[in-house]
Amino acid sequence: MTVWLPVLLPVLVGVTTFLLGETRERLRVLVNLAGAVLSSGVVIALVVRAYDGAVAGSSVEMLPGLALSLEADLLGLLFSAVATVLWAVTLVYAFGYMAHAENRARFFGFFALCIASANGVALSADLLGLFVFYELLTLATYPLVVHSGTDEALVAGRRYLYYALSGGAALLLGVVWLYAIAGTVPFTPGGALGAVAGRTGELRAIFALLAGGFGVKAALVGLHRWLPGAMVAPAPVSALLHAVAVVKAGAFGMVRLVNEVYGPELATSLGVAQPLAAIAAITILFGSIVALRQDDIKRRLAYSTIAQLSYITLGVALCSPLAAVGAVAHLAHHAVMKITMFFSAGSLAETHHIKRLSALDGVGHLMPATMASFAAASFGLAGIPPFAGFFSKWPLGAGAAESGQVWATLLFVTSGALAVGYLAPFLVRAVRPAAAAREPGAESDPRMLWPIVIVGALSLVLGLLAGVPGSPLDWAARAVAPSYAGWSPW
Amino acid sequence: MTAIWWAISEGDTAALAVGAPAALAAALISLALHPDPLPVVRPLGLLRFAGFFLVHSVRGGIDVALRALKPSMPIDPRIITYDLRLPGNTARVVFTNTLSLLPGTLSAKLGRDTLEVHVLDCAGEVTAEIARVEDRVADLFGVRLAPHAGGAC
Amino acid sequence: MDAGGAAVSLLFDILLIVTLLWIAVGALSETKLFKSVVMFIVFGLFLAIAWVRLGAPDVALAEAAIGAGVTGALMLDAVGHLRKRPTPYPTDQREEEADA
Amino acid sequence: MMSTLDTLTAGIEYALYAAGAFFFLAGSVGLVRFPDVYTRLHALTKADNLGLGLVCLGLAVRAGSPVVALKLLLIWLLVLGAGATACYLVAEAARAAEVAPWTRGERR
Amino acid sequence: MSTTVLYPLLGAALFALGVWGLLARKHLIHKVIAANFLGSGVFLVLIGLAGRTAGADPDPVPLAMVLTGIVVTVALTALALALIKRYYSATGLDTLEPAEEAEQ
Amino acid sequence: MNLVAHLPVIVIMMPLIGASIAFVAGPRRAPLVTVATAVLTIAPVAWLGARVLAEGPTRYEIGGWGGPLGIVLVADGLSAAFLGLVAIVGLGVTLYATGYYRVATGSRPGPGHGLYWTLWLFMWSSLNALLLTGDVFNVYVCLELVGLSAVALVTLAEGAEPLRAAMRYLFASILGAMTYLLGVALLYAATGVLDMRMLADSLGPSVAAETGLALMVAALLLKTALVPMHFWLPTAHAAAPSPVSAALSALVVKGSFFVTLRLFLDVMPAGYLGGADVLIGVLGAVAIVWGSIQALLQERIKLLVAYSTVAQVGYLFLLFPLARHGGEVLSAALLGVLVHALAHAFAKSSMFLAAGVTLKRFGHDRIADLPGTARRAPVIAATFALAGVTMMGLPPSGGFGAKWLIASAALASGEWWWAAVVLVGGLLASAYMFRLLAVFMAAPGGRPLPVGGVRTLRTEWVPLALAAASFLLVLAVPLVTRLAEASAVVAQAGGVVP
Amino acid sequence: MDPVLGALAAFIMVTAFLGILRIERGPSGADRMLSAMLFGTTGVALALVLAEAIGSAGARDAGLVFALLGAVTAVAFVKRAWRAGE
Repeated sequence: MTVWLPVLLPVLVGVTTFLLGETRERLRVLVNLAGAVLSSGVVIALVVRAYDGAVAGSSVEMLPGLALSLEADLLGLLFSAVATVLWAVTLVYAFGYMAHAENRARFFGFFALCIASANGVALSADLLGLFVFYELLTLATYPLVVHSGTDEALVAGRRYLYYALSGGAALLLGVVWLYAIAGTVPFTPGGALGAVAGRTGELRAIFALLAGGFGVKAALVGLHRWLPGAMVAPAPVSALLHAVAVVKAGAFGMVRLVNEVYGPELATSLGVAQPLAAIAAITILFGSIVALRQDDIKRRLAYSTIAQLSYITLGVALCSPLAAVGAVAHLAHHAVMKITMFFSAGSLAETHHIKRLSALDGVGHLMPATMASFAAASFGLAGIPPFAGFFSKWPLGAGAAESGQVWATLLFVTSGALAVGYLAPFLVRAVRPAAAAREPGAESDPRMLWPIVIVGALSLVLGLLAGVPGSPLDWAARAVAPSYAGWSPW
Repeated sequence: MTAIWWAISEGDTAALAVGAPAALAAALISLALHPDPLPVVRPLGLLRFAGFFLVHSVRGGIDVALRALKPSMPIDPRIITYDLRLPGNTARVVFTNTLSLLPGTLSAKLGRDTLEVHVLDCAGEVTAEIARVEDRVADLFGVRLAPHAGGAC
Repeated sequence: MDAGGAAVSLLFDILLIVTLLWIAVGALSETKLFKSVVMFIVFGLFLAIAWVRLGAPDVALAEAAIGAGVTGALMLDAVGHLRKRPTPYPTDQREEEADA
Repeated sequence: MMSTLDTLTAGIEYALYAAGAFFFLAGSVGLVRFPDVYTRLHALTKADNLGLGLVCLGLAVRAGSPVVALKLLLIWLLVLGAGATACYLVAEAARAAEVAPWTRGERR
Repeated sequence: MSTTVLYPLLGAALFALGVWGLLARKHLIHKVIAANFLGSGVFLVLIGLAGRTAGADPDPVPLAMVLTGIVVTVALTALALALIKRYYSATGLDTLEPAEEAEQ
Repeated sequence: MNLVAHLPVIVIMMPLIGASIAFVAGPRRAPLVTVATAVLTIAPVAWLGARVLAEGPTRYEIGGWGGPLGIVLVADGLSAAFLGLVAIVGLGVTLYATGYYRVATGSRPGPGHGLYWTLWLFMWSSLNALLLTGDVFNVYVCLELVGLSAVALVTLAEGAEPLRAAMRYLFASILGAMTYLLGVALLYAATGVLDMRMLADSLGPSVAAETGLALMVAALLLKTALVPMHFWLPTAHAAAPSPVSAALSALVVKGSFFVTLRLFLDVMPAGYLGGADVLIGVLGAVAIVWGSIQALLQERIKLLVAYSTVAQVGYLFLLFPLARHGGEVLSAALLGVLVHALAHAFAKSSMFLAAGVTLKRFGHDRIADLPGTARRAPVIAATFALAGVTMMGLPPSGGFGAKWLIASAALASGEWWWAAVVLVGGLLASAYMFRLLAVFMAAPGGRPLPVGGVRTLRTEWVPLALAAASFLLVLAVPLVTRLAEASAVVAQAGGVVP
Repeated sequence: MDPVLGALAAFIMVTAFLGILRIERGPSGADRMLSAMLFGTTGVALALVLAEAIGSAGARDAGLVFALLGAVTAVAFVKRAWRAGE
């Protein structure tokens, strides 16, 4: 039953928050923090057990012959841990950021429900469960996207829904279809479709449906259009949900799909992995190039997200073990780095009303700690050692080369250069002397500052400790290895 | 009333078992609801009235049938006002209805003490005819009326 | 049943059926409301005859009493009502939810 | 086998039918030909009721059962009563509505 | 003989007439009349098809059905007429449609 | 006296007796009587359901007659499921109505308020009878009684529009009932029986019988408002007072669908009325799309919800083309449709009831003028959100369970297009539901919302509870499965588990 | 069916049929009502004749009701529907 706790605890927190109402501020903070810490503790405990090889699982019958099953395997726990731990950090930031906002009960309630859904996505033992929580995630996110209630937010929310629900429908059709021909499909490293591998036509169609469904949240090019608009949400939402939970749910789904439903082998032999890789490659280039031209800070970061997410998709679609390890590690690394950036962007906007790159001049002097953290994250994202990003990009590139797909290696290098291109201006402008005198506001509220510093530091620390057992890289290697029979990272 | 029910059910004794109490009850209820004492109908008067009525209704039918079928359609209708001599509502209603069934006359409006009568052909001694009918109805209820003054149409 | 009887009953049936149909069509195609209603009542009476003809006197009874009688009376009442000048509600056509 | 008596009853019966039919026809013709409501009411109440009476009589002869005959008589009386009442009501309503009676010399 | 064929046919014709009247005639009273024809048509089919002629062993089932049907029809007619009266009082209309056009 | 033998009669009589008492009790005490009746009715319904589960389908011959003229009641899993639905939603609606029609001393009593209780309980009784009756003629009588009381209930709302809607409803109802009866006439002429079980045994190839059944089915489709015979529904359901709308949309429509189900699955032999099942399925698909698009275009909440009924009813009819395949496809589809009927009933009633509160509190239900509702009336917004999730068929709601089952039955049968229809329907439902929810979430924009009416526990939390029930219906699926297994048809099909 | 009775019934029906002309011509509501009343009387006759022809005693009861019907509709007409100058 422990495996349900990462889902149920946040649900409990969410419902309690709704019921407490708008005015019980202290109790709300207490409940949310306690919930986040407790959930993190549970996840960590599960991780420890999983490292020992004990995989906790549990299932509840939902429809006749159809159960909702959870399983705490390493891959799932990686995503779950990222989401849960960062939830705790983000909560602190959000208490500062939302201090004067309206409808806080609603905000924090849905926030917790989002985490619950993300954990459900992470820990689902089969496609059905994944789908169920994937849809719940959509529902729980919507109120956060439209939180401000402005026309802009409503438009963005509508677009988000159109994309997410259409993706969900494709996913549902794919899942039902797959279940109709193959029965329940539990995630099995290396693939679970051996018995029906002969039905190539149907399997290809199903793959297209499923990849399309996940591709919406993973923001593959063409399906990405909801993401930049959704940045109108409050900064903590953008940070946690669009850098961590929501988009990662899509990318995570891709990993599960390729590695543990079809299996790299079948995906390659069916000829479905290659087109996916191509689309991901195009997305990387597209996102990076468009990001170069954005002046709005959050939009620039959003396009950066589009590009970086496709690293993960491309990584698994290459069907090379090393690349897959890089992809899974990037899931965690990118989360840490991107959340730092969004937090910083939020602080800039909230404390100094800076929303555009062009208005950033000299801000480094005002907010040195914030901008230093931002810098750490930027280095990581650009793939500069020893920051965390390097340790996902390296295996990605190496894996691509190893499997003879050198074009992908070149692509990673190119996109690294492009990342430098769209991130460097932040740092350059930050250290420039200010064009106009700024009020001496300095750093933001400590509740916002400290989380930034912590996640910024993590961008470096995770890189430095990449070789240690338990680091995301090590973790990813252990999670991916079973999918590639006969391959070992050691 | 029970006898009527017997006829209606065509001699079915089973129906009588239902009908008799019902008829009795209906009679009692109608008595209870009726505030005026019912005028007593005299059996002999009834017999005489029936004979008179039958003969005249046949005459009435023939009369109107001929008028309707003759190509010239000999009618000369008029509405006349007749002064009632009969006392009592029941008697008056019986009179009014009887009059409608008899040759050439049709009750149109029962006033306080007058009756508007539509006559089909104003030619003959219509008022006297009406008065004769009124006498017959009076006889039915055992009432004696002052002779009618008579009068033309 | 002899031939003459059959012929006569066929004649009667056809006569009745044609009459019924004619009245029914008349009642529906008539633009004058009152005419329609009278035709409807007449239709009910003829239909009762048809029931008698079909050997269903109980139905005839019901048809005459309520099919033509009660319904006819109700319709006459409605037609009378529809001649009166209407007294419309206030223009507000919302449902009653607006609490007093 | 038809006895003379039967023939006689049948003859009477048919004669009564014929007479009844005649009066029904006359009533209907009157209803169509007569010029106004009041005169038409005359046709309706008198001719048709007589026609019905004759038909009832014919049927009573045919049935030969006193109970049925009594019932037919009752029905006829009921029709008479109802007819007369209805007739009066219509006439009164026509008066109240000031429907002018047709008089000789007027064209329809 | 003729009863089992002719009267069901009459019933069918009346039913068709009723459907037409219910859908095509605008005036509400006409619709009510049409609805009654609809019922009459059905009842004729019921009794007619049961083939109940004089002397035959009476089948009580269609009779019971028709009697029930007549009562129900009268109830519906009464309700419809009551509604029509209320509707007319409220709007001065005796049809459904023109008001709709005005509304839009 | 053996109480058990009379259970179905008790189920029917309980609301009827309640109706009489409510009529006599007068508007002041009628609400209490109605609540008591609603609570008391649950017991025999549950008992009946338990007996069906324990002993399978049971026939009750009232007065021990049987035969063509006696009244035969049949209780099987299917009827028990629908009876339970009527009882639970009925209780919710009743509780809500007591808040909605508060008997405010001194204030003007609501129009028709006194009659509401009687008519509602009468309709309830008729519905129960419809769900239990075992012969096709009594179905007609019950349909008429339900229709009669439903129309009368619609007219309890004030103003001309409800009257117009009620008349349209009434004429459609008459047309349907008469067409149905014509079908019964032909069927009886062809077979000489009315009892459903005897019909199932005696149906052979016969033009008259097929025509009769076709007419009956067509009439039932009209009553269930299957496109294009839905024209009467939206106005009637939208114009009625909200407790009435809820009962109509959630329960009454299901009644005629239930009979359709009976005819197709229990009475007709397989392959009877060839092609009709596919045609009905196609109409169902059209209904889903057309009704959803109409819902998307509506300006008022109640109309939106009403058109949503037109769409959701379409799902029910996807069963028939799938049922042809028999076996597991039939079992899955039947279970799916059953779950859908239940989920939709809960969700739809909650939405209509919540719409009623919206009207009471804000004085109107124009969607465009309700921004900020999520803040001013979070319970209402939450109700629409939860019910909306069921409408959309998103997991883990009851609607999801239904759509999953229907879609997997479709895919298992090889006719994937029905599954596609289910998905498109879900998307369209999301579109119209989120159009509403988005407005609720919007900032009030400085326009103060008029706040009137009184918030009561009953008027706000009962709809929420019903919505939550629809959301959590998956939990009841095992019970529904067992009930479906205890219905006559599935016994033939061989188990319900897919 | 006895031919004589059948013919009689048919003849009565024809006369009743004539009455429809009055519905057509009007001119007033009262005139049209007269047709309905005509059918009341002829209806009784028809019912009684048919009762004899078919041998169904129950049909005579129907005749009884016809008799009342004319009065009922007339009352309804006069009390509810009558308006001058139609």
